[in-house]
Amino acid sequence: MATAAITAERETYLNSAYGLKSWLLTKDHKRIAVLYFITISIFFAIGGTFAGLIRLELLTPEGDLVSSETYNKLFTMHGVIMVFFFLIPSIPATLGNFFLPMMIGARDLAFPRINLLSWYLLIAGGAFAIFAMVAGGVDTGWTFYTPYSTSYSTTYVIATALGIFIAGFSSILTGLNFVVTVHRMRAPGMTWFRLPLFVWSHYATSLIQVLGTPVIAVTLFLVLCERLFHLGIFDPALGGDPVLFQHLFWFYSHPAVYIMVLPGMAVISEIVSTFSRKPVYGYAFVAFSSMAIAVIGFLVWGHHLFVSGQSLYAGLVFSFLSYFVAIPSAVKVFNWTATLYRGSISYDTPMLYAFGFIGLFTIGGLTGLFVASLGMDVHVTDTYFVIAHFHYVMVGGTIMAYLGGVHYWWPKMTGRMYPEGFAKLSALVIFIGFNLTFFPQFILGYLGMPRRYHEYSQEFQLLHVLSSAGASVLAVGYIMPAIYFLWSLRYGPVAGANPWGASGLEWRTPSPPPTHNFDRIPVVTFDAYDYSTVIPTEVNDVGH
Amino acid sequence: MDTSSTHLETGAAHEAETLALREQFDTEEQQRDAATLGMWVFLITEILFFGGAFLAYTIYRSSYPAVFGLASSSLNLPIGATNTCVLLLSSFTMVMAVRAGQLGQRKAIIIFLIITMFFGLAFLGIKAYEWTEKFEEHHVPALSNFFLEGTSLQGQAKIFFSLYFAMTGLHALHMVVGVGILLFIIWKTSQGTYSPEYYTPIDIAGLYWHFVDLVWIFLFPLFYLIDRHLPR
Amino acid sequence: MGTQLRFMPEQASTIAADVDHLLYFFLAVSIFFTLLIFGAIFYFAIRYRRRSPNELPAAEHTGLALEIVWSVIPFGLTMIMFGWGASIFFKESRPPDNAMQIYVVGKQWMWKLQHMEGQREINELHIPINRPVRLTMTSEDVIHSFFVPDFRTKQDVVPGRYTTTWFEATKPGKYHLFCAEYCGTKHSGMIGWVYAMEPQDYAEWLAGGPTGSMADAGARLFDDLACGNCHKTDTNGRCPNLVGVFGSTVRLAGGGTVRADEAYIRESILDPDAKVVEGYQPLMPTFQGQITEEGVVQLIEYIKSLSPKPGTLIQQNGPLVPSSEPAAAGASPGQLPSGNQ
Amino acid sequence: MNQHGEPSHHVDSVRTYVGVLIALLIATIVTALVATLDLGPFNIIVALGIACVKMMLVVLFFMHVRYSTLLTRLVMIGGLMWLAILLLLSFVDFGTRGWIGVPGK
Ligand code: HEA
Ligand code: HEA
Ligand code: HEC
Ligand code: CUA
Ligand SMILES: [Cu+2]
Repeated sequence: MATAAITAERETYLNSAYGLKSWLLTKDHKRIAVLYFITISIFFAIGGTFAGLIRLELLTPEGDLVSSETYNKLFTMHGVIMVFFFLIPSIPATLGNFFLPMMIGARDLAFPRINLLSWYLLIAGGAFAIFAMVAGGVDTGWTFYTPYSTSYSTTYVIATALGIFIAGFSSILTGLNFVVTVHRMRAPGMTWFRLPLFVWSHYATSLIQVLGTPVIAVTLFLVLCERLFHLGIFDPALGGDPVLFQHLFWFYSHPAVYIMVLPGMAVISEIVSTFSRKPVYGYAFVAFSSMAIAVIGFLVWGHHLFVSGQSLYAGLVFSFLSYFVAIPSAVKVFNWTATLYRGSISYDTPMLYAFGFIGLFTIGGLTGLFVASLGMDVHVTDTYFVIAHFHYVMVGGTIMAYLGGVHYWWPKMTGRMYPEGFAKLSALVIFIGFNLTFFPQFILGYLGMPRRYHEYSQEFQLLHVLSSAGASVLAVGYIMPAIYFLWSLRYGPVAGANPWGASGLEWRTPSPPPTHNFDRIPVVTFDAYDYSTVIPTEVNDVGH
Repeated sequence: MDTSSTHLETGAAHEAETLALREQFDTEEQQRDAATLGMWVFLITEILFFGGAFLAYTIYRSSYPAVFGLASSSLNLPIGATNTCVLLLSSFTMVMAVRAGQLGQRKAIIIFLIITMFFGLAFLGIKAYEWTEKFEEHHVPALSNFFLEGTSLQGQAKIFFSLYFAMTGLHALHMVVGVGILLFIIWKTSQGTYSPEYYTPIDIAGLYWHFVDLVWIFLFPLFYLIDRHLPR
Repeated sequence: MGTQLRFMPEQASTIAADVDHLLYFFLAVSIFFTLLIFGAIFYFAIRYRRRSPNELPAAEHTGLALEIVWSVIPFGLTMIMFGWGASIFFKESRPPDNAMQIYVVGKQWMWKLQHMEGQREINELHIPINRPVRLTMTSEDVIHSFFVPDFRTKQDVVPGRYTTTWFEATKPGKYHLFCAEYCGTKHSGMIGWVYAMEPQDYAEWLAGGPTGSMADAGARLFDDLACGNCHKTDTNGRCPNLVGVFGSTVRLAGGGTVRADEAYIRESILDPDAKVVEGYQPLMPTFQGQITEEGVVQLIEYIKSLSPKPGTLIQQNGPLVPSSEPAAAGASPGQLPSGNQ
Repeated sequence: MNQHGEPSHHVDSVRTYVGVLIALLIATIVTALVATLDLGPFNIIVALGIACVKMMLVVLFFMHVRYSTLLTRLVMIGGLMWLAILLLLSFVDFGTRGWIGVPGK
C-alpha cells in the first residue's frame, strides 16, 4: 500500500491518453477489453431484465402479466442477447483480450486494428438487435427454427438475424486474432507447454469460433434470403427440409456452448492454481482436454435433434459421440479437485466462485448426460429440464467463472482492490439464488412442463414460484458486484502488482499495466504455475 | 526475472504507414508470418461459410437428382464456361502481380492488378447478364410465372434456383469485396508502400482472390454441369 | 390436482417405467459424482487451508494411472447410459405390427386427430388401454411436437413429411397433451387431453361417433378429386393400379425401388413426378393446394384399404387384379374396382 | 516460433504460371464438353474430379502452398476436414432416413 504514490505517477494503459476519442480509436488490447467489458455488462443487464420479466410472468399459471406475443418476445430476446451478445463475447473478449497477450509476454494481439474492428462489429450487431427489440421485438426463440422464422413470424426476424450475423463476424475475428497471436507472438522461451492453461483453453475456444461461426453466418444468410427474397431453401412447401436448418444451426450452436464454457474453464484453471498455490494437477491432461472438447464438440450436434424427425441411426451416432465429449470435461473437473489436494488454499472471492463453478458445472454437465441419452431425452427435451441443464452450465458455470475472473483480475485491470467482505457475501447470495432458481426446474421438466410456455397447468405452480423467488435473490446477488466494483474504482485500496501471489506473466508487471504491457519483454525460463519464482508479497513494480 | 530488450521500444510509438513494422511485432518476418497465417485462418472460415450452403446443395441434389439435372440444363453452359475462364485468367494475372511484388517491379504490379480487376469486373458483368436472362426466362423462384409453374416439379426446381441465386450471389459479393481490395492495393502500390522486403498485403490479397476463384471452380460444375444431359 | 408438490409424473404407459428406471440410474451416478466432487472440495479446502501467508506447497507429479482411472470409469458409465437409452429409444421408435393407427395433423394452434373408424377429434384423443397406438403425424404449417408426459413420449410433427410415434397406455385416466416445439403465439395454448379408457368404454365411445370410416372418407375424396379417371382397374395401363400398392416395393423409372409407405403415397399425390413408377409416364398432375393434410391421410387410408393388412409384404406392384378383398370398408359404394366414371 | 522457411520469398517462373493457366483452361473446356455426354453415375465423379484437380493446381501454384509451412498446410487441411465433418455427419441423417421402414425414423 505504500506504493500508492508511485502508481499515481507511472504511465499506465489507463492514463496514457485521455478523452473519448483515445478510447474509441484505441488499438490497445487492454482498452478494447475494457470497452467490451462495459458493452457486455449492458447487454447482461438487458438480458437479465428480460429474465426477470419471464420469471415474474411465470409466478402464476395464467398469462396475466404480459400477452403471449410479448412473452414469446421476452424469452427470445433473453436468449439472443444472453447468448450472442453477452456470453459468447464475455470471457474471451474481456479477460481473454486483456490477459492472453500478457500471459504469453506479447505487447499486443497480432492484429490490434482487427481487434478494435471486432468490437465495432459487436456494437453494430447489437445495434441491430436493439433496434429489433425497440421496434417491436422478435418471437422465434433463439433457435430461429424454420419454417416459423422464415414464413410465419411477423416480427423483426430480419433485423435480429442481421445483428447476430454481424456479431458472428466479431466473434470470428476475435478467434482469428487469438489463434495467430498464440502461434506467432509468444515471448522468447514461452513454449507451448509453458503456456498457462488459460491460453490453451482460449486457443481451443478460438478454433471453435473460427471453424463454427461461419456456418451460423451462412445459415442466417440463407434464412434471410428466404425471408427477404422468398428464395425457398428450407420451405417444406417446395420440398425443402426444415430439419436441414436444424443441422446447420446446431453445427454451430453446439460447439458454441463450448465457446461459452471453455473460457470459463480457462479462468478456473488460473484461479484454482493461484489460490492453492500449486500447479494445476495434470497440466498436460487439462491442456489437451480443452483441445479434445473443441474437436469432439463438433461431432455431436445432432443430439439436439433426437425427436426432430432425424433418422434413428443419426440419433444413435450423435448420442454415442456426445458421451465422448463428457470425458475431457470430467478430466478437467477431477484435475481441478486434485489440485486442491495438499495445496495452500485461501478463500478469497475468486476461489469461492471457482468452487461454485466446479460444483455447478458438475451438476450441469451430468444432466447433460441425461439429455444425451436417447430414451431419456425423448421425455425431457423441450421441457424445463433442458432449461435447467443449460442454465447450470451457462450461468452456474460460465458466469460463475466470469465473475470469479473479474474479481481475480480486477486489481490488475484497475489497480484497485474490491471490498472482500462484500464480495464474499455476494458470491454466497449468487450461489444460493442460483440453485433456488434453477434446481426446481429439473423437477418441473421431468414432470413434463414444456419450455417456452406462457401459460401452464396449475400443478406446476409451486415449483415455478420457488424458481421466481430464487431469481429475485439472484438478481440481488448480481447487482451487488455492480455497485462495489464501481465503488472500488475510487475508494478501493490500491493493489500491488501481485496481490494474490500468482505466477502468471501478467502479474509480473505493474497494476494497472503500462501500454505495452511490459517495460521489457520477458524471457521465459520457467513453466506455468511455478510459484517458486514468485515473490509472494505485494511488490509494485517488478520490472525495475 | 530475466528480461531482454528489443530493438523497437524506441521508435514504434507512432506508426508510419510506409514503414512496414508495426509496434506489436519484433521482426518483419514475424509480422509477415502472422499476416499470412491470419489470412489462411480467414480462408478456412470462408470454406465453412460456403460449406453450409454446399451442404444444403448436396442434400437437395441427392434428394431430387432428376429435377436438379433438369434445372441444371436450363443454365447457360457456354456463358458459365466462359466466365470460369475469365476468372482463371484473373487468377493468373493476380499471381503475376504477386510475382512482380516479390521482384519489386512496381509498374508491373499495378498493370497486373488492373488487368485482374478488369477480369473480375468482366466476370461480374457476365454474371449480371446471366441473372437478367434468368429473370427474363422466369427462372426466379420468388417471382410470379415461374417457368415450371403448375407442374409438380416447380417446388424442387425452385429450390435449385434459390440455391443458385443465393450461392452465386454470395460469390459475386466476394468478388465485389475483392475488387475493392485490389483498388486499395493499387493505390498503396502507387504510393510506393511495397518493396521486395514488404509486399505481404499483395500476397494476402492474392490468397483471397484465388480463394474466391476456388469457390467458383466448384460452383461451376455443381450448378452447370452435373446431369445436364438428363431427359427433360 | 392443485399445487401439491410432486416429483414424478404418472407412469401411464408401458415405456414410462423403463424411462423412470433409466432416470434412477442417472440420478444415482449424478448424486455419487456430485457428492464426490463437493465432498472433496470441502474436505480439501478445510484440511489444506492456508495457514501462513508464505506457505509454498510442493508441486504434485501427475499420476498417469490416476488420470486413466478417472477417464475410464466415467467412460464406462457413459457407455451404459448410451446403451440403455438407445435400447429404450429403439423400442419407442418401432411401433408393433398390431398397433392401431391414428393420424395426427398439427396446425397453429390445435391438434386434429382422426381415428380409422372415422372419429375426428380436436385437442382430445381417446384411446383404449393395453393396446399399442401408432400415431402418424404431420403439420400444416410449422413444426409442432406431440408430447404426453405421463406416457414419456414425444415426437416432433414436421410439415412436409410424416413422423411416427407410438405408445401403449396402461392406466385409464386423463393425461396432458402438450405441444412441445415452439410454434408461435399460442404455443402454450396448443394443449389438450389424452383419455385412456378401458377397451369396452372405448368401444362405446367409438360407437357414438360418426358413420363411415376414414377409408370411406378417403374413397369419397378419391371420387371428388376424380382420381378414378386415371386410376381405374381396367385401363389400358397408362396409370398404375392402386390395389395392393400399399406396403409393396415399387420399382421406379430410372432405377431404384421404394417401399410404398405413407410418406411415399403422400409424395405421389402432392409431388407425383418426384418418384415415377417404372413403365409409366409422369402424367399425374399435382394435387398440392387442392387437398388438405387431413385429406391426404384419408386418401392414404383408402389406398391402404385396397391392400391386405399392412405389415404383410406384397411382392410387386401387381397386375390389374384386385389381390384380395379390400380390407376395411369394402362395402362402400364408388369403390375403386368399379371405376366410377 | 518464427519459421525461417520464408515461404513467400520463393519466386516461380512465368513459364510455370503460364503452364498452370493453360492446364486450368483446358480442364475447364474438357469438363464443359464432357458434361454434354451421358456418363451415368460418372457425371458427378468426372465433374468434381476435374474441379478437384483444378483446385489443387490453384492451391499449390497460385497460392504457393508448394512452398508453405507445415502450419499453413495443416490449416488448409483442417478447414477441409471440418467441411467433411459437416457433410458426413449430416449424411448420417439424410442417408439413413427410412431405413427401419417407419416414416420419420
Ligand atoms: C455452456 C454451455 C453448455 C455446456 C458446457 C453443455 C454441456 C453439455 N451438454 Fe448441453 N446444452 C446447452 C449448453 C451447454 N451444454 C444449451 C444452451 C442447450 C439447449 C439449447 C436450446 O435448445 O435452447 C443444451 C442442450 C443439450 C442437449 C439437447 C437437449 C434437448 O434439447 O433435448 C444435449 C443432449 O445431448 C446436451 C448435452 C450436453 C453434454 C453431454 C454436455 C457435456 O459437455 C457435459 C460434460 C460435463 C460433465 C459430464 C460434468 C463433469 C464430469 C464429472 C464431474 C465426472 C463424472 C462424469 C461422468 C460419469 C461421465 N445439451
Ligand atoms: C448466458 C445465457 C443466459 C443467462 C445468463 C440466463 C440467465 C437467466 N435465465 Fe435464461 N435462457 C437462456 C440463456 C441465459 N439465461 C437461453 C439461451 C434461453 C432459451 C431461450 C429460448 O427458449 O429461445 C433461456 C431461457 C430462460 C427461461 C425459459 C423461458 C421459457 O422457455 O419459457 C427462463 C425461465 O425461467 C430463464 C430464466 C433465467 C434467469 C432467471 C436468469 C438469471 O440468471 C438472470 C439473472 C440476472 C438478472 C436478474 C439481472 C441482474 C441485474 C443487473 C445486472 C442490473 C440490472 C439493472 C437494471 C435493470 C438497470 N431463461
Ligand atoms: C391424369 C391422371 C391421373 C390422376 C387424375 C391421378 N393420377 Fe395417380 N398416377 C397417375 C400416373 C400416370 C401414375 C404413375 C406415374 C407416377 O408415379 O407419377 C400415378 C401414380 C400414382 C400413385 C403411385 C402408385 C404406385 O404404384 O406406386 C399413387 C399412390 C397415386 N397415383 C394416387 C393418386 C390419387 C390419390 C389421385 C387423386 C387425388 C391420383 N393419383 C390422380 C395418373 C393420375
Ligand atoms: Cu404447436 Cu407449439
Ligand atoms: Cu449440444
